[in-house]
Amino acid sequence: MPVKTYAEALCQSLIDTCEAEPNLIFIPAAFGGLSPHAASFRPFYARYADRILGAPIAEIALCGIGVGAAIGGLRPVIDVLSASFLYQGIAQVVNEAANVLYMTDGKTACPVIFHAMQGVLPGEAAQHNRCLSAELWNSPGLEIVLPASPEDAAGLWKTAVASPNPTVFMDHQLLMGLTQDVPDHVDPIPFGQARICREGKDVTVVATLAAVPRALEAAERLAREDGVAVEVVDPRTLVPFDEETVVQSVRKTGRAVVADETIRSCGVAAEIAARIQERCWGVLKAPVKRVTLPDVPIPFSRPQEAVVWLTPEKIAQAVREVLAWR
Amino acid sequence: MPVKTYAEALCQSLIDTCEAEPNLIFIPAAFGGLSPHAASFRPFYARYADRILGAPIAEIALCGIGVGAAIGGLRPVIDVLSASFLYQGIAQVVNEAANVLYMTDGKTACPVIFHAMQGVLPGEAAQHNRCLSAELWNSPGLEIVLPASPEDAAGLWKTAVASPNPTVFMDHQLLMGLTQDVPDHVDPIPFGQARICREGKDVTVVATLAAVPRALEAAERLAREDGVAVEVVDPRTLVPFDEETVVQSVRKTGRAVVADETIRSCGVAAEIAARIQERCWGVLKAPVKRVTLPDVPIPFSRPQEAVVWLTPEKIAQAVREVLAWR
Amino acid sequence: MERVHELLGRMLFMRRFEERVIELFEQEQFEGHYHVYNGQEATALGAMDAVPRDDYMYTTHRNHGHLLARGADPVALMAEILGKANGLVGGRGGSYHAAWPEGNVPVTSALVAGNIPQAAGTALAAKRRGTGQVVVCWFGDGAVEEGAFYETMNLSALWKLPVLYLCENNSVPARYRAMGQYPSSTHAAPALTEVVRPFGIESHAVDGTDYDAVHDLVRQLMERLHRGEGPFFIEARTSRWPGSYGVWPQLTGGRFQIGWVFDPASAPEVVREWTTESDPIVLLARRALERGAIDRQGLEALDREQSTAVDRVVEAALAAPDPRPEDTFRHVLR
Amino acid sequence: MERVHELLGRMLFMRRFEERVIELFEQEQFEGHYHVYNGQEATALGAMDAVPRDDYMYTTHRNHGHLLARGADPVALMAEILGKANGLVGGRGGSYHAAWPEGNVPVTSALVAGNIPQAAGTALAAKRRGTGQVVVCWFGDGAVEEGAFYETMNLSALWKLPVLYLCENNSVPARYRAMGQYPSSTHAAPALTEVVRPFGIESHAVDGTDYDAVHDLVRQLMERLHRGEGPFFIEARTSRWPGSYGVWPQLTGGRFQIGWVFDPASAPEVVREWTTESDPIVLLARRALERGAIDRQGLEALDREQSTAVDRVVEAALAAPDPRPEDTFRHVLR
Ligand SMILES: Cc1ncc(C[n+]2csc(CCOP(=O)(O)OP(=O)(O)O)c2C)c(N)n1
Ligand SMILES: Cc1ncc(C[n+]2csc(CCOP(=O)(O)OP(=O)(O)O)c2C)c(N)n1
Ligand SMILES: [Mg+2]
Ligand SMILES: [Mg+2]
Repeated sequence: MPVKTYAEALCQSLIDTCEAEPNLIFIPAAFGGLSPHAASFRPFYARYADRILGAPIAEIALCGIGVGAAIGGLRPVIDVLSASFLYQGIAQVVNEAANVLYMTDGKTACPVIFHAMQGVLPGEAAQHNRCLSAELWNSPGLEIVLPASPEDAAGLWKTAVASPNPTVFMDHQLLMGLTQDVPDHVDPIPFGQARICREGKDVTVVATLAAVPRALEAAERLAREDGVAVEVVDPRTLVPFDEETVVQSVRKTGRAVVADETIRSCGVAAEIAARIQERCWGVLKAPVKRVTLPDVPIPFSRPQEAVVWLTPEKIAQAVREVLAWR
Repeated sequence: MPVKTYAEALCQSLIDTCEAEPNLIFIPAAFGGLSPHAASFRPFYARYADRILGAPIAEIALCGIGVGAAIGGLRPVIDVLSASFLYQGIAQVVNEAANVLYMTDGKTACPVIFHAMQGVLPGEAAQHNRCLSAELWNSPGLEIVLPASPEDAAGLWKTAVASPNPTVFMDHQLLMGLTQDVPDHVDPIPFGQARICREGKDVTVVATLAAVPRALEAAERLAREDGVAVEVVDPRTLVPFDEETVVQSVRKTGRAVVADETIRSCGVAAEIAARIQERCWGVLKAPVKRVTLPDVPIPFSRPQEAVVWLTPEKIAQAVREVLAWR
Repeated sequence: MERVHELLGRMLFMRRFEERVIELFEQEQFEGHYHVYNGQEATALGAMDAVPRDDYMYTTHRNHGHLLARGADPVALMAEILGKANGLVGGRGGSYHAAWPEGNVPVTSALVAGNIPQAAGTALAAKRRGTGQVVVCWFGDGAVEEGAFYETMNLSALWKLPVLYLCENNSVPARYRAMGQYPSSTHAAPALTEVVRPFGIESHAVDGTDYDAVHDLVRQLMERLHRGEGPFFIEARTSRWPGSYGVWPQLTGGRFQIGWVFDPASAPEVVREWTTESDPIVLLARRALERGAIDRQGLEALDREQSTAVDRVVEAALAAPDPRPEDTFRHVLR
Repeated sequence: MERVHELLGRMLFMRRFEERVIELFEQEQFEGHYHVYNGQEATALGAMDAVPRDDYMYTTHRNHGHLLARGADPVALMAEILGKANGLVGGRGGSYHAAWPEGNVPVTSALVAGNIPQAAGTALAAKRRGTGQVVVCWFGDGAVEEGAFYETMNLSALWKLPVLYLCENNSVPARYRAMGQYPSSTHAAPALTEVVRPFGIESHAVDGTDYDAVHDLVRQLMERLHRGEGPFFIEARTSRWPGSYGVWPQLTGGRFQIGWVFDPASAPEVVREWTTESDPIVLLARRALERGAIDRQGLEALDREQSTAVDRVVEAALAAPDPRPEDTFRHVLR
């Protein structure tokens, strides 16, 4: 199997889905964002230029056009570039797209895909670093996809395109260069199936998106330095959420850490922690610990940015803390 | 002390603050919303018509004008009517107002108040019933005020007007008729001080806004029917959050239920539950239970609406469940 | 004669329908906010009679008239307003979100301007897929205050989308309805027709109380849209029904009396001026009477007929079954 | 002669400043996205020289030139870009959010059109409080695609707010700069000056490479704003510097060479056309040379002087202290 970057695997999946789905269009398309790996998407741009509509900076209209185009039979991908800009058009996402199927009693489907890059990037400061997973999860009616590996990006993308539901697909600029052996054509990966990225018996780390490789790094280090076996579970989609896999893992290990890049209060980790303590009561040997961004806007300067950054060290530290409980 | 409705107490506080703060203006003002108690605000409208600016339906501009007007030395209240409409202008709230002080290293203050009525109302269906507390709490830099009683409405309003920070003040249409003995002029109530609405030793119910009277009703019933002593704690402000009072109460009772009208996943109750289990590990005798809206858009029809509605019965049921754990 | 007779009948049906909606609300047969179409009947009928059934329609919070004019089953609409299982959208939406997916009214947003980009998106889909369909998008004058409107105008013009933007300005004082300009307290433009011009969108004003004027204009523009021209913008001007002044609709002045057509002075003062100058039913009936196209007896019979028809609609809707609580969690996702 | 000499010096300072910013980024002295002001120097200087210091200014992601023209300390600006403790806003904002609260540049949003309603709000405050201040609000042509812009234009016109909306259209091909109309791929209007007219907002276009033209226009409008007129809209047209075509700024063609003024053919091909037709420094220098207001030697000396000044700024900024990690949680709330 060829080694591919996340960007390359996703690019191939874009091509595959364009091939299979003539109604798939992109308004606009900015895969890879500012990353050097944006260049890896050139084969897609070259081959499917006719599927890409250039667009003004008009997030409300674009998100709403996605809703209407999906209703009208297209499979539109609305690319808002950075998740931060989704705030501009969010009414159309959380209060329109999310409600269409429900408000019509199942009669009108709205299979739009909202695409954004999410996650904290160096030097991007307060306004461009917003992570919206939690806001979206708080809005029933949306599927939320957070692919953390090349194969997941490719396989989940295929499922997103095939999905009859509004789907928010958020990749991460810092994952674009991640490599993995990936088959030339990846099979669709069903939503709602967590991936056990690493098995372990001592503690479960539930991690999403950029926190996944950082959790794996922490696990590696903890195995080496502390002889601790960490199980890393990536839910891959928040909606639907594979609670069973998470719960089973925690039932096995008895301890849990949740690592996710949204802001702490009412963030993704709060929800997962709340569910774990609800479902795993009695087997839990320690409180569920969260590793998140703190409740602070992201500062620009490096020394202050380093304080808020979600690092493997912080994950390892949290693991050590939950292990310290007897 | 005169008996006043929530609307009357808040109206008096609006008048008091206009009196004291000549820079306080309202863009526009729609206190009481569609409630019959909207009429109770007439004394305010009559007396301070010159402080109220009629405005087009333009939530983005209005929220942004609030930011700029606050920077320019006014104390603007931006009234978006229903919290649901805040989505239209939310970029200016969570990604502009919230960041001003931080991004300027403390140099520029932005004392804007965003006012909205929040909470589920009968027959308002999916789009008009959105509760945004969680989205806002997930955005550091905002104060969030949820007054649940006439006196709290009046006292917290005064603190909001005096606050140097951007503040989201959300009252609730269904609370407008609530009555209480309230002094003619209420003192400011500091942010970050929870109110113990009812003392009890068996279980703590943390409740916000419309869930507070419902929790009190549940507590009453549980006392009568089950002989159970429920302590009801209202944090009153989410930011700042009075974690100590909540933690102390749960340390005393050993059991906790959180009742809040935001949607379940990543909602306010998720955050409070996550914090309680983090802070009260060891003393907790049962998992923290959440009573929230389920992960579903609000249906219009009465029988389906009744399924999702946050009721005293559901709170009582949750209390019984946490008490069933040994 | 046939035509004006039929038309008056349809307008009276709408009026009686809305009166019953207000009464049903006051009888607590349903809860929640709602909006009635009184005074705009000629606009919806004039427009919808010119819009092929295959084309899409997007409506708003004030949708009853649009749906009736489009041909939706009145029982299903009333049942939706009452939150019944056989409502247009299963009681899920109520008055706010009444829609008719089977009739190409896919979904109804009740957020001001929420439907505007959606209409553009559906038009984009029709255009790219070559279905030949066009889209009619209703909204109120308030929507022209929202940024969503302008963003969508720009995109519609850039992409030449086949949409008819149908703005119902229901706040125009009677004397300004046929003129070029009028003052508005919430829009700086001298007339809403002006705001789309910089985008190169062709823009028309029409008296929304005049069925024929609306119909002719919409028919022409629909033909041109089907030929690939567009988008187009229409401002249909009507004057606010006094019962729609407050935050809740009110049967101000009581139910409409057909006698007001003949003796405007008999109308209660609160609605007299509006009835005389702005009620499309009165205006049309008077023209028909003048022309001899109908007589008082005929008009009264017509009104009785329509009132009875509406009574039957209400009966059927009230008798309809409620949605099942156990279905509450269906259709969050497919 | 004095004046053009000084003006050329200030433009060269800005140019050299931005070149060093690009180099510092490439040397990994700072991270994150950033935007440079090359090619728009005459606009900021022309405008800011006409704006009293007491008035407010709101800028954007492309703020370096605005801040320098406003008179912000270049060391503090460079320190901000580098994220230093003595940066204009303590290193909290970086290039995106550089602001100068002490100089009435209260805060900088880097979201397209984010600052537009804020400027209106500050103008409302000044007007209601009677401070006599007016507000200048910079934004790019992209902001005219956002709904926030239109909502704010409507409110500004309704409330007659004292704001000068200064739209820098930096995407106009050279030959269209002085003409009425030009094509844009992302706006349907034949010219951006048109879009505010329906709101009754007075609108002007100006060649943004021409200091005097910008200065005269802004001066006139500022006077009128201070007399209570307004709001006003200006479209300042410049042509995109080739180094700003990509997503990251690039020193395309290398550092600007003063020799290109005298021998345009010596400029690398990638910047030659732009240098000849659109670089405000070259255009001004050539006019000054023709008039004999400066000579080659003088120009070269000026450039060396400014380059050295910028070198000193960079040195000072690089030597500045970092913000303290323990202050990270300060100023979330007051
Ligand atoms: C985004 C948004 N803001 C505010 C509201 C509240 N609201 C409902 S109807 C209405 C007035 C709409 O006026 P217009 O568009 O002229 O329609 P009309 O009711 O006159 O038919 C408002 C402000 C809303 N539904 N959506
Ligand atoms: C709301 C929002 N959407 C998208 C972006 C990403 N973005 C940054 S600069 C830019 C282009 C802005 O163009 P223009 O306003 O003409 O300014 P210029 O960069 O040309 O000076 C875009 C789309 C953003 N910052 N904010
Ligand atoms: Mg209207
Ligand atoms: Mg530009």
